[in-house]
Formats: sequence, C-alpha cells, structure tokens
Amino acid sequence: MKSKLFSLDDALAPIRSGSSISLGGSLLRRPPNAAVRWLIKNNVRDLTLLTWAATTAIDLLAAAGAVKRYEGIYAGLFNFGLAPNFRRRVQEGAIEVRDFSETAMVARLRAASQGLPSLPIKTLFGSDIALKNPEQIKEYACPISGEQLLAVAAARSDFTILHGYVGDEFGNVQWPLVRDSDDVDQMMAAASSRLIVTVEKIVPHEVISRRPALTYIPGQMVEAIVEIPYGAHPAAVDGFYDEDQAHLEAYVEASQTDQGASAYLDRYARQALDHSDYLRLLGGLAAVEKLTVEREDTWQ
Amino acid sequence: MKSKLFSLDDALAPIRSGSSISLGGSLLRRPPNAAVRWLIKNNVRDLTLLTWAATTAIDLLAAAGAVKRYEGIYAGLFNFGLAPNFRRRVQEGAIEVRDFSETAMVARLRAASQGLPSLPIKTLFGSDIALKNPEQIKEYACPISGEQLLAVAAARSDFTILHGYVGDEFGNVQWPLVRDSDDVDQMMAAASSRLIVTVEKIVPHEVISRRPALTYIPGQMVEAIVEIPYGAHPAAVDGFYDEDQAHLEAYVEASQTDQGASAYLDRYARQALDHSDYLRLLGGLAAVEKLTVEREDTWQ
Amino acid sequence: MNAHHTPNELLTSQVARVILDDDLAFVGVGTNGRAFTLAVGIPLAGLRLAQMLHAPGASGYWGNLLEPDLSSFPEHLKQDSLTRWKAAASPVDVGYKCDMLARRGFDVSFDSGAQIDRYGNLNITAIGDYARPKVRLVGCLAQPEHFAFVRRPIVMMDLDRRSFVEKVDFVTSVGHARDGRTRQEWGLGEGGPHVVITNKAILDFDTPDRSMRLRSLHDGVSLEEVLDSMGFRPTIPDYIAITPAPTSRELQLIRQEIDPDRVLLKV
Amino acid sequence: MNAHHTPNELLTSQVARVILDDDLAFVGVGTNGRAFTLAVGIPLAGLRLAQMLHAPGASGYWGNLLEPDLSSFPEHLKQDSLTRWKAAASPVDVGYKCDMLARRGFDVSFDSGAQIDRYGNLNITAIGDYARPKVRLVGCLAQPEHFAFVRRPIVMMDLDRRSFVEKVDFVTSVGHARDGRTRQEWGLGEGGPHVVITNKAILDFDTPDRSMRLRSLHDGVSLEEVLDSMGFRPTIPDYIAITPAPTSRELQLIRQEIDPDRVLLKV
Repeated sequence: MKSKLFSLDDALAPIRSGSSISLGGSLLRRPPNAAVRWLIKNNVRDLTLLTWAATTAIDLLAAAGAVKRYEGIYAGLFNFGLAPNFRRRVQEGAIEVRDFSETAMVARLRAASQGLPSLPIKTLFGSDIALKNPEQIKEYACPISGEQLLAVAAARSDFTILHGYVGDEFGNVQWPLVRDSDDVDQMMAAASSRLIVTVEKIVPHEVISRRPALTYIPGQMVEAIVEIPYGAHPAAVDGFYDEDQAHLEAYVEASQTDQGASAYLDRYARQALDHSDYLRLLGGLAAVEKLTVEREDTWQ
Repeated sequence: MKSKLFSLDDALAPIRSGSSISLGGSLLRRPPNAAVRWLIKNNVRDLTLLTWAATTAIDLLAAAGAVKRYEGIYAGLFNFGLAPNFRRRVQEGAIEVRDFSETAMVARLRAASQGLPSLPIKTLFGSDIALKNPEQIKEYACPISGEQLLAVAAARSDFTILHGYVGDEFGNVQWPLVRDSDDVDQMMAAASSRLIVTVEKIVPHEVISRRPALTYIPGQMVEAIVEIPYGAHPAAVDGFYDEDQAHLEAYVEASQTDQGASAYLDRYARQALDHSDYLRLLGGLAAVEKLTVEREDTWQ
Repeated sequence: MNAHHTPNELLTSQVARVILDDDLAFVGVGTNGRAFTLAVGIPLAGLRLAQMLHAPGASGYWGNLLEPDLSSFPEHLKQDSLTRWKAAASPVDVGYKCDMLARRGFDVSFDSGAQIDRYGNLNITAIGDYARPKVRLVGCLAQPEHFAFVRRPIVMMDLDRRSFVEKVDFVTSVGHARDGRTRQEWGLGEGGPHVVITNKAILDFDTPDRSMRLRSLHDGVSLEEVLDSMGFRPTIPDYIAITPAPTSRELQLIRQEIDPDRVLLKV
Repeated sequence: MNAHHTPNELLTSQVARVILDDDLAFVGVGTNGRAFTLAVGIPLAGLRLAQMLHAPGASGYWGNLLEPDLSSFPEHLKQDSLTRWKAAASPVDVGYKCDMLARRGFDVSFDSGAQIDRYGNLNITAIGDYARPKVRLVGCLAQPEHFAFVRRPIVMMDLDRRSFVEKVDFVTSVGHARDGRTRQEWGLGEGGPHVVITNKAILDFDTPDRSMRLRSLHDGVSLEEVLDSMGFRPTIPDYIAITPAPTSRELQLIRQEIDPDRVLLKV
C-alpha cells in the first residue's frame, strides 16, 4: 500500500473551473465544507454539482457564484430554512437545475457504481422532474415483463469530495459504531472517478485493519486523503460534533443580501489563510470544541 | 410492535410442497440447516431453491429428493469438495438447473428488493448461462446510451429462510461488529415475500435498540423469528462457532451412495424429534460447544 | 367529548385515526417552526397516539430510523440527538429506504408542499417558471415516491389560496390525475394522496374522478371560510360533517404521555 | 539463477511477474487440495511476492476481504480465521465486489475450470449435456465477470487433455471468441484471459485471432509432452522460450517470509 495522505492544497489542486463534482454529506451531516472553502478561496468556478440533501456546501458555493449547474434531491438549510444564496442564484437564472427524486438519484449513483449507463425506476411517470428532463430520464419497456420503466442516467462526475470520520494514510475511511445513517457517501465513493476524502482524524492502519467491517470507503478508491479536524463546520459530524447553531444563524442573516454573503465569504473563505486560520477566526479550538459530543467508537 | 417469536414448527408450517424458497447463507456461513432438516422431516418436496453460494442446505435437500429446480451461483461443499447429493440428482436429470453469475444473481435480488421486474447487467453476453436461459435473461438497448444490456429477471420466491446471529422477539436481527461479510442475507431479506429467520439467540429489544446500526434484518420484514442455537450446524456462524469438520467429513463419506445419504437423513433429520434432539444426537451441548469461537460483540 | 382542545391536538387525533394496526408510516425530520409541527410533530404524536390506542402494531420510519423509540423527545433536535436515538434499525444508507418505498413497503407517509391542486398534484420544487422561478423551493426529496408507492399518503398543509391552487406550477409528485390523464394512464399504480389534513377542514379524494372533496369542517369553521382559503372549489357533500373532536382519552395521552413539554405540537 | 526450486515456486514467481505495481488482484477462498494451491495458495504467494519486490502498491481482494494482511497464514482455514482476518475493508455484502467488478475496478483475477478451449472459453459448470450432465460442477461464481471485466485474468490450471479441449461443453466465461464471433461481436469489451499458467508451460493469447499460444516451456518439459497434454494445438512460436526460473531472492522470500510452513504451496 502507498500513502495517499496529502495537504488540502495538493489534494484539491487537480480541480479546475468547469469540473463536475459530487459533494457528499446529507443535510447537516458531513458536508465537505473545508474543501468547499478551499474551492472558493482558489476561485474554482462554473461547477456542475451532484448532491444528495445539500445544505451548507452548495449554499457557500452558490454564494461565491461558482455553481453553473446542480443535480440533486434537495438544496436547503434543513432546520435553518431555505438555502438563501442557492435560492437567489436559481431565481436569477444563474444556476441550471435538474431535480431528481430520491429513488432516481440513488439509481443514478448505483448505475455509476456498477459501470452501467442507466438503471430503471418506476417513480417519476407524469412528474415534471421527468417531463422537463428528457435527456436524463427516458421510458422503455422491460424486456422481461413488458412493464414500462424509466431509465435514469448514471451520475458520473469528474471528482467526488467527501468528508469522513477517521481514516488511515492509505485512504481507508471508517465510520463509528454509533452514528447516524451514511445516507449516500458510500454510494458516492463507489460511483466516483477521482475521489478526495477529508477526515476528522488520521489513525494508524493497524487501528483500521482490526475492524475491517467499519471501513465504508476502501482506500483502493481514494486518490487523496486529508486530515481536517472540524472539516464539516459549521455543519456536524455525527458522533464527533454538532452543528454550530449560532454560526449558522449568523450565516443565514448575512446571506439575506449578496453583499452580506460576500462579506461572509471574504472573512471565512477568501481571507482565511487555510483551515487552521479558519478555526482561529471561529475562536480557536477551544471555541469549536464546545460543539464536541460524547464519543463512543473503537479507535480510541 | 408485536411479538413474532414462534416455534420452528409454527414458523415453517406455511411452507408447502411446490413452494419456491430463497435460502440464505454463503459457503459454510449461516445456511439455515435446522430449518432445512425440518423441511425434510416434514416431507416438504418439489421445491424451487434460490441461493447464493449454497453448500450443506441444498445438498441435504437434494439428498432428500426435495429439490425440483435450483437457481444460484454455486452449489458445492466449499473445501469439502463438490456437493455429492446435489451433483448426483442433477446428473440424473432430477433437478432443473438455472445457473447465474454473481452480478446476475445480485441484480436479480436487487430487482426484487426494488419492486422492479428486472435490472440490467453487462456480464453474460455470449455465455451459455444467458444463451440457455432466454426466459430470464434478455437483451435490450439502454434508452440513455444505446449500449446493449442484458435484463435479468427479479429473484422472487414464496418464502425466504435465513439463519442469523441474534434477534429480538419483534424480528430485528443484528450482526456482530466482528464478523465475516454478510454476502447476501441482507439482500435476500429485502427481496423476500415471506421471511422466516432462525437466530442463535433471542435478546431483549433494549439490547437491539441501543445499536440500531447493527440491525441488518429489520423486524418489519420478518414474518417469524425462531431461536435455534447451533442452527447452522454442521456449517458455521461467523463470530459464534466454526464448521464441524468431522461431521462434514462423515457426511461426505455417507453421501457417496444414495443409501448412505438416506441413512444419514433418517438419523439426523427424520428420526430426530426436533432440534434439541438433533443436538443430543451430536453428543449434546458439550459436544457442539467445542466448535464455539471467542466472541466479541456488543450484546453480552 | 372534550371541547377544550387546541387545533394541533385536533389534527393529532385525526392523524391517529387514519393509522391502522400494523401500518408502517414514513415521517421526515427536516424544517422548523410551523412546517416542523405539520411535517414532523403532529405526525409523530399521531402515530404514537395510534400505537397507544388502536394500532399497537403500527410503526414508523423517521428520517433514517426504523421503529424509533417515540417515548420521549428532546426540546431541540441537534445532530447528536438523532445519532443516539434508540430504534429497531438504522439502515446503512438511504438506498435502503428508497428500495422499501419502491417495493411498496410503506402504508402511510406525511407530505406537505408549497402548492397542491384538486387532483392532489403537489409542488415542493419551484413557484413560477422552473428555469427562472419566482421562488425556488427545496427540490423533491422522496415525495414523488410517496405519491407513487405509499398506500395512503397523508397531506399536512394549512389552508391558503396560494397553496391550494387550480394548477400547480411544477408537478413534483403526481396525484390522481394530471392534464386530463389519470395516474394509471401516466403509468402509476395504486396510491396517490389519501387525505388532506388542514387547520380548517379535512379533505379527501373520494369522488368518481378522484378530485378533492370536503370531508369535514373543524368545529367553528364555516364552509365559506374554507372556500375562501382555497383557489379551487372542492366537491361539497350534501351533508357537511364536523371533524370529530379528540376524545378525553386521546387528550390525556397527548398531554400527559406523548408531548407533555409541547415539543411536538409547539406552533 | 537457482535451479533448485519446486514447481509451485516456479508458478509463484510467474504469477508475481504478471502483477504490476498498483494492480488490484481478485483471489478466491474455496476448494482444497491441489485446487486450493492453484486457485488460492500460489496466487496469494505470488501477489505477496510482487508486493515485496516490484509492486509495492499492488493489493488483493481475497474472498470478502479487501487488502487483507498477507503476512501470515494459518495451517487450516476455518471460518473463524476468515472472520478475524485483518484487512483494510470487509464490505458489507457481496454486491460491493460485484459492483467493483462491473465497473472494471480489478486489474487481475485468478481463474481455473474443468475445461478451457483455444480461445480461452472456460467451463466450471457442467461436463456433458447441461440438462443431464456427465459431471455437474459448482456453477459459475464470478468467473464470467472476471473474463468480462478484469483487465488481465490469469488462468491457473494443470495441463491435461481432458481440460484443454477443442470445444468446452458449456461456456461459463467467454474468452476471446466463440462460435466464430469475437468477444466484441458478442457484446463484451476489453479483457478476457491474459495468460494461462500451468504445471508444464505458460500460454497466452498473443496471436492475431487471440487464440492460445505457447509462451514458454518449464525447464525440463518437452514440447511433445505439452502437446500430448492438450486436446488442441496452440500456436507454437519459432523460438520456444524456457520459463525463467525463480531468482534466489524470490526463492528466499517465498521460503523464509511468505510461506515458511508450506501452507500456501502445499500440494
């Protein structure tokens, strides 16, 4: 095995403007926000984003004007309301939207992970989701039963960025025994072309190999792994820390206007030198450690 | 929640001759052998069996002349060689065989679990597996990409029988943290119509609900759960006990002839009053406890 | 009969009565404020009430949790409360729930949206033109699946002319008919919205063409008030029932056992 | 050069040389006796040897284990040894491996069978008539996937006229051509068997029509002996190479580090 441990700079350097990126996480769990701030700081733009239930990550990129197209099942801020910047950009016509229902997006990710061009669903007959997207959703008759089915196109992207719990230098990423559902990161990893994972902590390979059943992203599939503690902030990592409610409320408040959102990004993404500097701006480790929850895992 | 805890008699009573049954387990891990012996004792015949890598369970049923048709990816005895009784019956023309490769069988199980009549694969072009089975494997053109794909028919069956680790009275079945791969039982549960699960041990619901991430068969899907310690004997349950090498060698030896196999079945399936009596015939708990391995789980 | 009940208690009792024994009901986790009460609070309280009364075998799939322990509820739902919630199962990925939906494993679901029309077509995606909408909403989640596959989806929405419209701007979830074609003609099977529980009345689709019908008015609400709150006229029965009030047993359970701190039925 | 090596050591060295840096190689777990040595023992030893010499980034998927620790091997493989084996990952179900295969995630696989023909079509299913076979074999496992999707499948079989046949009775896994149609014409992409490592010679498919060709004879084996052991005549090159012997470094690693107790290279 060879080390795949990189700095965030080196791991994300291949991502150019115009790329398509699958972004992991669901709702306020594990969006790869440190990586997203890096993309904003480095002025990576014109992105096509594929997501599951996207919140902070897509809204930050929308605030930066970096999103050209979005394909996903949800973009909002969960219990903090609609996604203010994403919403504004879509309403301005600046982001092309392709909505997918959950079975459709799952089928798309599974198709990519199975090397197939499409997989069928029975959900979207008569829905505008299908009627307005004839390129990616097409009807056919099942050759076995004759039933009508809808084929949905595989969810392929140039890059996939996930934020995980812990990993080793070879890119093997594990979840804790006590966790929320993965939702979609394992599927996205399997569907990825070039996969970059940030994790809360790097642990020795020996700690990983004792519990191989906990590895949900095998290092085989990983191009680069980066240690970024609190890498999902201001969102949460289940089993590690909660969402930062005060920060999210301030973010929503700032995002009521373009100017406010821009000032927020200047401070937290563009002027922050790196992730350590971001943590310093939040008040340092002492401030974020208040978000930490009781841990119950097998790596300690 | 309502109790689904039954005796083996009551749980298996609905299974009539002529039924189709999906049998869980893979190689020498977790075949539902106690349930299989019950089917033999109760003279349930003309079965269509759907399996993954089937070993002892299918060979016992073949020895009893109870198998009409088999659909699966493997039938043998792993490191004990070919499956002697299954092999003899197939060679006699008494069992109709439909072979499937692994991606094909997985697609079939997934189709059933997704309520779909078929799912596509790209594997079997030109293989006799497809050419000799035009009813269940049919070519079509992907409506998205135009590529040729093969649709494989959903793996539906009247009943599914699995043997698991521990469960509660409501039918929730969990695996231990240190285990071998599930292989296929979770998929079979999701694909099932009527699901009967035997488990090594029934534990209180409170023990299950502390670790919901370990539940791989939710009670929602279960019709009946039965406590059968050593229910996979002479095969193994990973994390609980190893395969019984001496017993398996004697079984292979007996199975060199129809008479030998029949005498084996008389003794261990037909004349044994029930599973406790079977354990007594093996030498009692003291004898099988020698197969027990060191346990490392969260229920103790 | 106990006349002293809150509107949310009335809705909770109505939800409970739709839930049958052995039902599996899907409930979401998101949103806040009134939307939380409608989409999460009342459904969970109603499900629990049904379990305690006539449906001991009913259970829930709440967010990522199958058969969650509904015996208590924290005042603020943060990630860690979800992480540690007790439940029968927490499936490994969301594909598991999707597969359960697609194989018709759910009996009941709870759905809301920005717009609904007389055939129960629901819009949670965009108001105005899809490509450049007046209001961009959250997308679609699994609501198309609920209307496609769940046996009895329950719509939870406050009555409002901007929400109950003649024609929704975007059909996220297909109801009983659209553009003159029935759901069967569109390729969908059995299902579609079963009942619409609102703050003023209960509506259903028990009409020959499966269009919306007034089932009952909540006590003290007039027909005019309901019609004024709707952008289309539902079928009005000859005799208009009054939504039955919660029983004192129901109220006692809601207040003392299910939601003593008014976390679920907050706003 | 060290002439004092066993036949299995020679094959192990040959396997190692086919494995490139960063390859992912699939190895099975089943069977016993000679079949175990061919399908499991030599492949694992060869993979480990490659890792220690020229392919530090090569890794294995062995049974259900991704990147298993190959540093030691128990004398008897029982279930519990597999249960507790250290590895980078043990994916939750076998669908995970199937998906990796179908998306062409594997570089190398090891395959054996009862019959193989000149185009590399492999039979592990049945000898004789499929419906009423002379010998019923194990079925097919993932061998059709290996030949369909893996970049360089390695066939491990002892040479025998009954195994190397003009026409296999049942095509489980499609090789480079069948019944006059190439694998591309049958609908398959790149792939197919790459090399055939036997007890007497190495064969490959480096011919214009992708039929089997003799690559090298093992030291001391005559061409006649090889041809006598085959039911068809492979292409014979003008100059016939001798299979290179293991180096002393290779032998030292195999004997002292990889398989000191002769568990992998037993029979």
